[in-house]
Amino acid sequence: MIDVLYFAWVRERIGLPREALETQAATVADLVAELVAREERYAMAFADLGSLRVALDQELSGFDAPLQGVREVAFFPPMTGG
Amino acid sequence: MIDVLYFAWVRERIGLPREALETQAATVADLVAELVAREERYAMAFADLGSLRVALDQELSGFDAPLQGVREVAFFPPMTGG
Amino acid sequence: MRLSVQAGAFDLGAESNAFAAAVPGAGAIVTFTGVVRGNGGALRAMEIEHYPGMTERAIGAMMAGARARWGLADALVIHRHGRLLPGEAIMMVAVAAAHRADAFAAAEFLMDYLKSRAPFWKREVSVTGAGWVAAQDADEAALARW
Amino acid sequence: MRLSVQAGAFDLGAESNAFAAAVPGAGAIVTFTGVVRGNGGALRAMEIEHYPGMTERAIGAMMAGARARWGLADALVIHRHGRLLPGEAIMMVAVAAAHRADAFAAAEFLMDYLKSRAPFWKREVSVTGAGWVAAQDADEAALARW
Repeated sequence: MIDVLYFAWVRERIGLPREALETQAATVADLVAELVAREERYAMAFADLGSLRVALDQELSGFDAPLQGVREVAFFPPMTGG
Repeated sequence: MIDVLYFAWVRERIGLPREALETQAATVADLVAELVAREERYAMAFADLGSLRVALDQELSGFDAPLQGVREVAFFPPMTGG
Repeated sequence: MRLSVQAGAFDLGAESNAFAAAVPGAGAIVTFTGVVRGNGGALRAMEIEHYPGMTERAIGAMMAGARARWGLADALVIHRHGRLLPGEAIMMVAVAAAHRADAFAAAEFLMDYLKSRAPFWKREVSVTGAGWVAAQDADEAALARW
Repeated sequence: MRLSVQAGAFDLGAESNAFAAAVPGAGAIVTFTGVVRGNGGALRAMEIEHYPGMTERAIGAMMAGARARWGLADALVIHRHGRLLPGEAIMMVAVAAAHRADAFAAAEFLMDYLKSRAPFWKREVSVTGAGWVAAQDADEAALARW
């Protein structure tokens, strides 16, 4: 099981802030492909990966990163702090 | 009559913070030459013009500036504010 | 070093005084405060979402980096989340160093990183609607100087 | 804009809060505070001499220049003179602008000019004697960037 978190407009498009998933995905990109295949709302959220960021266990990462050993994946738009 | 002011170690070397002078000096440099000729303590204070700054009527100026119309001349070392 | 990610307001003056009192040997203290701009009455509120856990981790790493790089005597970051009104302070940074150049550089570094690498997302609620604030290319580009 | 050249102490926190309250529409507020460093107990006091009249004129010109150049919403300079003890605040600058880059630039500009173009002279009284603080080449060089 892996926890998947969504923030900002990614959360709004998918319609929930987090979910626990069973997945065999080897990489972040594989996980995104699984989600996109599930439902239209995921396809909408992940339509443009260039406008998304991903964090693995709370560290910024890339879409080609492996998921082995990862417990928490988060998807969100570029940050606007400060 | 012109008011001449001294600050920091210039004031200490000359031994007074200000004095009113009668002078025919045409430029700041001429005034410095008059002062240096007066007494040793002035010669000590003005020994190195490169380490001095001059303000005319409270505006930073140069040693070649004319004194015509000036009411207040101030001599001091480089400033250390902030 | 102290980091607080909080929903409630903070007192810039009280925080500044407490910060300064704790570093009497530092010669230079710089603070930055970010305030919600009202845009001439058009903005009703700013809503700030964040990623609890990652926020503290990311900002803590930035602060440790700044402290080591500029030899800071101390650093403070306070960042709010939730719904804020125009004129309210969103966040503040304070840094203390021996000399002013280091204090200014460290404060600007922290601000640049907070803007683009701390997991906050701002949503503006205006008289005409609401929308997520888009990240600025200039903010991303500002990181290159560090 | 407010300028105060004064012998007495000031309250960084109270000044920061009053400054921020007066510019609710500005998004970015930067403050700088300079503090007397004790140099590990070696310094007993810092004595600051100034040129009344020229001080206000010179700093006023700097503030007007900064306001015009960076579109500041407001600016504040407080600078003390007389005898100060280690840990006491010597001076502070506060600036408010719409965006952080302008606020940081204006604050650094004011500090660079205050260091080298405002008629103050510092004298350090230490356990081994007293002497005038020499101007630093680096401070003069810092003006070139503006």
